[in-house]
Amino acid sequence: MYQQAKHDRRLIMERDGRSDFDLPFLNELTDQDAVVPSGMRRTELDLPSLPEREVVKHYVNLSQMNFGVDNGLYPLGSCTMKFNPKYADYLTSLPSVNCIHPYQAEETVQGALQIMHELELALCEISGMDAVTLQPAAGAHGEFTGMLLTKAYHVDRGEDRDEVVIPDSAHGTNPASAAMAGYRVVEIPSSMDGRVDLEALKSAMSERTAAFMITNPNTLGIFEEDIQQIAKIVHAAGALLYYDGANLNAVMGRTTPGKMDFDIVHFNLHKTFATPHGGGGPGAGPVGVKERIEPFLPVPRIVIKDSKYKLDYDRPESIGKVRSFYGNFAVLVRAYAYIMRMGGNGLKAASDRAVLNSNYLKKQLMDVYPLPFRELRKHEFVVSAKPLKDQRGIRAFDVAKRLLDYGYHAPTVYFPSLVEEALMIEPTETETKETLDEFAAVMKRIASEDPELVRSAPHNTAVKKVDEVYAAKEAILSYRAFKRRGAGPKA
Amino acid sequence: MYQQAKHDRRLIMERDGRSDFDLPFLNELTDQDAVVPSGMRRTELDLPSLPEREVVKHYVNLSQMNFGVDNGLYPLGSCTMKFNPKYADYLTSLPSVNCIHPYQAEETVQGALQIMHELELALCEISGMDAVTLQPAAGAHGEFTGMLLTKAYHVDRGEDRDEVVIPDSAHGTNPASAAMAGYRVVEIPSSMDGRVDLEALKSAMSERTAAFMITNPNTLGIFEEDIQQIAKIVHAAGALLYYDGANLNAVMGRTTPGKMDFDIVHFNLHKTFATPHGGGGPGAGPVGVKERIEPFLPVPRIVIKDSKYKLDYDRPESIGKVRSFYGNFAVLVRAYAYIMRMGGNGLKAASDRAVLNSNYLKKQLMDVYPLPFRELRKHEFVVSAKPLKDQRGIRAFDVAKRLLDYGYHAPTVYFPSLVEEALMIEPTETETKETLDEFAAVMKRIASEDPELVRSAPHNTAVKKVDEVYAAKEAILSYRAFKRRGAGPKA
Amino acid sequence: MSQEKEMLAALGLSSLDELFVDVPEAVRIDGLHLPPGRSELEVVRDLKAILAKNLTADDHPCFLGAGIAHHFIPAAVRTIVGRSEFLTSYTPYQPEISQGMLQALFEYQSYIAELTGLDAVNSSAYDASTALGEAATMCFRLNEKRRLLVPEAMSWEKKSVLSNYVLGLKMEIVEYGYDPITGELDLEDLRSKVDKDTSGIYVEVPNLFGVIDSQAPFLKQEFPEAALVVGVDPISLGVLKSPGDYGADIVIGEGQSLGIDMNFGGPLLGIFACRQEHVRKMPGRVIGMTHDSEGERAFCMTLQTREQHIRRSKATSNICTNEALMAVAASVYLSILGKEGLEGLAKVNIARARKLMDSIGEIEGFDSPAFEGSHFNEFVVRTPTRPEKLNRLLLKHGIIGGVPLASHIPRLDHHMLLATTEMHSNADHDALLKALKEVS
Amino acid sequence: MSQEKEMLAALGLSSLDELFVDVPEAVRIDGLHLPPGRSELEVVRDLKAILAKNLTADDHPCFLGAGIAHHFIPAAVRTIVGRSEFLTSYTPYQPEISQGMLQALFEYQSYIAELTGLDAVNSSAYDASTALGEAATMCFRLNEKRRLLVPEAMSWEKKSVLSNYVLGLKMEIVEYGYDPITGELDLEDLRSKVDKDTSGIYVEVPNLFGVIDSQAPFLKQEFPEAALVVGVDPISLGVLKSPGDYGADIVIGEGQSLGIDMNFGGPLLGIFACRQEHVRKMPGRVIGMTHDSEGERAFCMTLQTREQHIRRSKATSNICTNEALMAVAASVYLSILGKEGLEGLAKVNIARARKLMDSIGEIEGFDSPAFEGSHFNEFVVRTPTRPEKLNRLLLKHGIIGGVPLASHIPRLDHHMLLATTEMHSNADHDALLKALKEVS
Ligand SMILES: Cc1ncc(COP(=O)(O)O)c(C=O)c1O
Ligand SMILES: Cc1ncc(COP(=O)(O)O)c(C=O)c1O
Repeated sequence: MYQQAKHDRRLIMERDGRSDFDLPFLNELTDQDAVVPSGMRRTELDLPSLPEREVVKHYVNLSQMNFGVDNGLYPLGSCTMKFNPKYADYLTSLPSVNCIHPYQAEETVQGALQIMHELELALCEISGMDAVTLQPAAGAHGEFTGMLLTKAYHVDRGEDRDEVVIPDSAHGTNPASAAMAGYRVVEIPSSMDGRVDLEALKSAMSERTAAFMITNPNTLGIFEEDIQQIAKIVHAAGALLYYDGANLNAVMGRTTPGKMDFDIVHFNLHKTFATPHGGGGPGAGPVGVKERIEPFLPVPRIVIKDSKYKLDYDRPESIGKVRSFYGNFAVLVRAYAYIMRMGGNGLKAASDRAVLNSNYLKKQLMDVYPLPFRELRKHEFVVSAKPLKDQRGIRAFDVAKRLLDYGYHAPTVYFPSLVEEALMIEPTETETKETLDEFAAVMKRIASEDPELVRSAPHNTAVKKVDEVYAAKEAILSYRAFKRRGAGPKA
Repeated sequence: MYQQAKHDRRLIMERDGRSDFDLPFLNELTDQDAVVPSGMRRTELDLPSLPEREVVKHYVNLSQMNFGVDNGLYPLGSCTMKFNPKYADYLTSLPSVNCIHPYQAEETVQGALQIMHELELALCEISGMDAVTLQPAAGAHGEFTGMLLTKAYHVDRGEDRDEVVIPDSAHGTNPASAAMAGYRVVEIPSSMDGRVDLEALKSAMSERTAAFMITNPNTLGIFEEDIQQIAKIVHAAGALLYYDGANLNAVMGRTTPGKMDFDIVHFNLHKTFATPHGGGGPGAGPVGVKERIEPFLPVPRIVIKDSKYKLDYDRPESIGKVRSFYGNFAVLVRAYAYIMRMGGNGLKAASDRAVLNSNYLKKQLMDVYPLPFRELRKHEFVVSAKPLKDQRGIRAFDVAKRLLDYGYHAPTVYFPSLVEEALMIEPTETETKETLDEFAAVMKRIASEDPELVRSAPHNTAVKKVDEVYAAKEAILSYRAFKRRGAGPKA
Repeated sequence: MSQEKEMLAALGLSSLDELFVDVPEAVRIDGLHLPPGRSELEVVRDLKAILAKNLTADDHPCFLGAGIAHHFIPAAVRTIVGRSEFLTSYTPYQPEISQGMLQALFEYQSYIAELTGLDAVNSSAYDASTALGEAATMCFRLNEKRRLLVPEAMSWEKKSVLSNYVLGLKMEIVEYGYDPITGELDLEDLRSKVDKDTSGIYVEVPNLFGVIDSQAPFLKQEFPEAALVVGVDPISLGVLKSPGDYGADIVIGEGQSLGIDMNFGGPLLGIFACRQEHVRKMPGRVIGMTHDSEGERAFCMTLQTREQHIRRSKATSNICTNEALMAVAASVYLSILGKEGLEGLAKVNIARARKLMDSIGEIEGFDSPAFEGSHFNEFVVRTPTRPEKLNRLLLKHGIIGGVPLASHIPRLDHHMLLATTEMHSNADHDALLKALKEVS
Repeated sequence: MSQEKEMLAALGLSSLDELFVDVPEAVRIDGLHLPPGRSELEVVRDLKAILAKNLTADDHPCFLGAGIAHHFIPAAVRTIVGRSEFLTSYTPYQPEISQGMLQALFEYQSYIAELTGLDAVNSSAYDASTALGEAATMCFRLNEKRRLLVPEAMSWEKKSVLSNYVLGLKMEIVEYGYDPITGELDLEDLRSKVDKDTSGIYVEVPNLFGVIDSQAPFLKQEFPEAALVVGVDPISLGVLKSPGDYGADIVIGEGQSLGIDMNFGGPLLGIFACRQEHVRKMPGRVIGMTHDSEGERAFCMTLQTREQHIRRSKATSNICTNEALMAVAASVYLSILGKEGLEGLAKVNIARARKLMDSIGEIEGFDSPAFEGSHFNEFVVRTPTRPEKLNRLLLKHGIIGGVPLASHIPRLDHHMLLATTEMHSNADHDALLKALKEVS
């Protein structure tokens, strides 16, 4: 049975040695060489000092206590943890990607600008939008950018709209991003069949409504069939329709947000386009818009002039910048390489297979983990551990933890909240039927295991069940804070 | 406590999927494009077909079931498992190292030739020899080359010598290499104090003796203090003195084989010069010789002519080649980078620290694991588990296996055979005092653990004790053979 | 039967199209008009060829700074951040199986805590500019005031990002000037602008001119009511007093100098630290120390009740995906350098900049450094020709010049910001000096 | 107190020198006369600058073969062989903690077994030439005879290595000729040289001329007494009959084409396979399948009683360190390609070579292919000018030409061996053709 590696877990600060790092000029330094205003001089610097050997050992061993896509199935719904191809890693190791400064003259970075420009065009095609900015650093950042664009758009039209409508099943970043841009968030409940409730939507819309934010397929993996009516209702109210692109993996080559009449869309390149998530980031959250919103996009825009790529800052209606420079370039290169490798046919095939895998897996699980709402799902689906909880006292949480013992990452749990004991499962297209069959078998097996064994899981991971309450109560966020307390958990 | 990762252990051949590999031209192929003589056409090819995702998962997980230097202390005596610096990995990732063909014209590989030439010079300085060939692929290959040189040297002098004398404590490759070159091997026993027995040596030497092969320090970590007499005895008999460089890590900057009057020496770049061992190889085993043996070195020799590096094949007395091309170039680049990084001072400091670490660790262990022979050791030492075996039934083998449970690689065991229940320990210079202290504490702790617990070790590794007898009896060396048998161990 | 056929059969379907019957005809498309897929070999070869059009700092001495600069990255850093288990994992939602990432991020937080002198650190913002934006809104959460003072001498990009981040709260951004002689902040001007509605004061050390502001340590005493936000280059903290020591409430900064590639400007690493007492008002993900059910030390994401997925529109920030891998890179980098290494690095940067600015100062027509304050690794030069033109000339010598300051402070249109680090050899400096002499 | 001082103190010593009192004064040296150590930054920068003097096949189309050639390596191969746990481990002496390497090597053996049609495979020899040397001595162990027949059309380097490997056993190497029309072996000549003392016959498929010898399948029938040793390019086995199927006793080959860099000729991968019944006579390390104490499948090094560390001077070989990591690379490579991928690769190589040889044949003055047999990915061209001169001219066009065949077969002094693989685009072929036209 699976067992995760377990290594010495002292902090790097709790180890002893002597650094063997060296730099040119270090030996030539004299006291006069590094003058600092006296009031600004540091007197204490309590950092460890270790030979590289110890540092490498420490982090290699730490890494073995971390689970990535490369270790196995990672069916974390909504997060689209597909395989991250290695040629993309290779490309970002090139100095022509990683060793260029954003303030270099345009003529010295034509390759970079070309790739960004072509990526913008490819994203336009994939999303059916008219223009794309690559600047946002992540999905939520894209949403925030979208909200700033929404604001700029309405202000430009002389309208003062201060509400954004969002379904209750939306990802938390949607309301948070809208609020950050100064909008009041109006949440509408989902319909009885897990989709947007058109009546609720209608009654929420008003002349105060700036935008309606949704994903399609939604977080249940259900395609919003009424999308045309939704678009009509939203547009009739003078609001914009915003597409959270986190679920774009379901529909590439089958439909586009543009075709569905969305006005603004963000992409998660670290989901749909296979760039690795790095244990939390970096990602990239480009934003696509319809033509009428294009003037407001962040500066600079990449343009072609005299057959050269240029950065155009002369955009009087632009919202300005949402982060320094031009976006997470190294991530953009990976995504572009992925799109080139897959091609139009490959992207469509990826979505098709993602949906097939999802529906196939759903089918295997349904008798033990009931599926609320309709059967046909897109790239992900949500099942419930409610019966299991009622009958055997095994909660969705317990199933998730027990899955870790079998060498799987857990699905997303308790989201969306409209499903009790929700397990949100997204296998992605990069998994084989064999993997899905084995996973389904384990899911079923867990349902009939000794409930105590399941509730006390995980057993095979580097640490046993983690006390999250203690962490929140004590809020020990650094070794410095730990030392200051004088006591706390020991390695 | 330490625990190694454990993953699904099916063979890659036992997995199911479909390859997503692609190549240019593949779609354009017609039947006429790939004509093969009909009698030579393959009809069956039973290989797996898996998407890259499955392949990466499989091997990443396999790797977690393997222990390398980067995971922890690897005190495998004689093998010098020191830290392998990462800048060397980087250098070998450059196309200017890995994407050049050995038959390129000299003018197109000046960089490669320069590095090889400068490495030869550095190895001359480190060993005190007059010329070095980089061609041999490993230590044993260097020994074989040395034996061929020995033969060429004597033949050139019109002498027909057919014996090589070797101490009983020598590494197995020494007699094997001598035998491969057609020599009869004469083994001499060690003296009572673990060194070369001068009397035995004298009586073994004759006009039939081609060479005497030794390491210094020897496999016990003891420096052969009588090295000057040894050299005299050997040379007086007209034989050559061969230095097995596996233990060179002990003496850099303190003495050289040249100074000790050795005639031929091989280096293990994968030991002394920090190149990684790759789970078994590649290594590199350059050979250094005194001037009078230089004419016999393998072709080509790197020479400088008109300020250009050239490959000189016009060496009428050369033994020819011991392998294709010029040696394990990528390994040579690593070793050269290491030598440059360390510098003369750094190499000496490395040897000094290796010897300090070894003596310090020996001192910590001696009361529980007695040290035969004298106390002062060089970079490694051999202790005995004899008392432990006699008193508690714990053999050296058991100690080795139990160490695995604590996240250490085991020392070399039962070698050299002149020490009963031998544990041959080489910490190397890249370990901190903290690591040595912790290791010593564990070694002592094992000595007082429940003998049954120790004898049944390891418990925390990916598999439990492996049945080596079954493996040798059944000799199942491939999946093909496994399938043919129709039965065998299942994953 | 192929996998796909088997799976379709299990679903009682005969084609993939049937999986999309819920997509209304009217919104369907017939595939994507993109080139067909190509092999890895071709894609890599073509992209390499395109990328080869870039000039890199790897083979052209590059004196650009203003936020990020070319620094040395030990190969071991790449080895670690390239490890599959780190690279291909998601945000550590399941702590039991993610201790590696969690501990590495806790160590990152610990390093930044030590450098900044503040106990609470988040596990990253996108970059310095968004960290500043988040700091601004946090100032509001601290004291419910809306006026924020920022230096005129600050990157225009940061100013632009900041104004977008405070838009929702309708905070007011007010600029204070700098001393034209020293390049430090103009204390008089600042005094005249701080009022009782002032939520926070932002100061950069070193600032846009590369100047280490000697007045920073006195700001908290002077303006105790306002939150003090300090922007740093973390490697400078190898020799500079920690902002926590002089009363900073929040410290932000660009962490790119900590072993992260320039990447044409991204991914970067937004540093964000604050006083422990403000921790529940802070934005972004944080990793906390705790224990497992057997009492062994463990780590997990914590204080999530501040975050978007729980608090939704009331969250302290919308941030979700951050720059975790860069934070790991920073941990590994700082671990390799160690105390002496970081100190040495900071000193080398100061010494090299001093040498270069003095040498340029000796060239006819150049005023260098243009400001008298102490410098870290950047400095301003008044140039005889317009910096844009100068850069074009330098490029002919194979040199990537400095940042024309006018792009940030329009009035300084004959000023160029030059950065130099441990990466520049004496030959690189000499090449720049020689080229500057030729053009002057 | 520093670590070193503490440790010295624990030993009752006061200086490092005291650790070397056992080194006689007369043989001591006073340090090494090498430049002092330098920082990683400097060393890497300098070595990169030196290496930059090399032209690479990465940016210059390269038509060199004769043993190794430029092939495509999926990035994933490097990801795996770069994993610390594989890269920095020793030979797996402790199987319990080394299952990863052991299984990967077992899989390598399994792949080679399937390709060669032989059940027993070792976990690598240094390269094809030493694998051949080991095969020769194994022939002797099989039948105690001393005469070995090898093709005249064979790399001179292999011949030289072989003669060194058989020196100890005093085996006799006899060359047999080739058919000047087809480029296949001259069966008549071979027949005339095989006698009752013949230990083994070595044949290469494809051979030095790139020709797939159609007579190979009949050799074992023809010469049942002699051991049949076949040399292969493993990727050709994607479409070619496995030598085991036509009676080979031993198969050797160069595994570089299986995802291994050219590396200026090293490290490479020596393939070595034999019939199961000969397994105890085989050289080199082998990994066997077994089980652990709980009955679970496990792997370990086995048949070690053949090896040097047990049998010492009676061992089947002296080999210890081998090319294990390259064997892992080959496993990963073959796993990624899969059945269809390997077949496709072999076909693409054949088709591309055919296209190129025919196109060259159309150029005035060139006779291409010079031999009529079927080719894999190499072929011989008779050139109007001497190949060395031709290569110099090609280099001016940025092209790395082919191998002048005279270096291997002196008589063929107007012949050049050209290799082409999946790496060459149509543009690469066109560039070569254009350049050849210009020089002809
Ligand atoms: C549906 C949905 N929307 C938005 C986001 C936010 O994206 P990011 O994490 O890239 O900021 C996510 C990802 O967590 C998501 O799943
Ligand atoms: C003392 C000694 N000599 C020779 C060798 C053989 O070297 P290699 O393994 O590189 O062939 C070794 C290594 O195993 C050794 O330890």
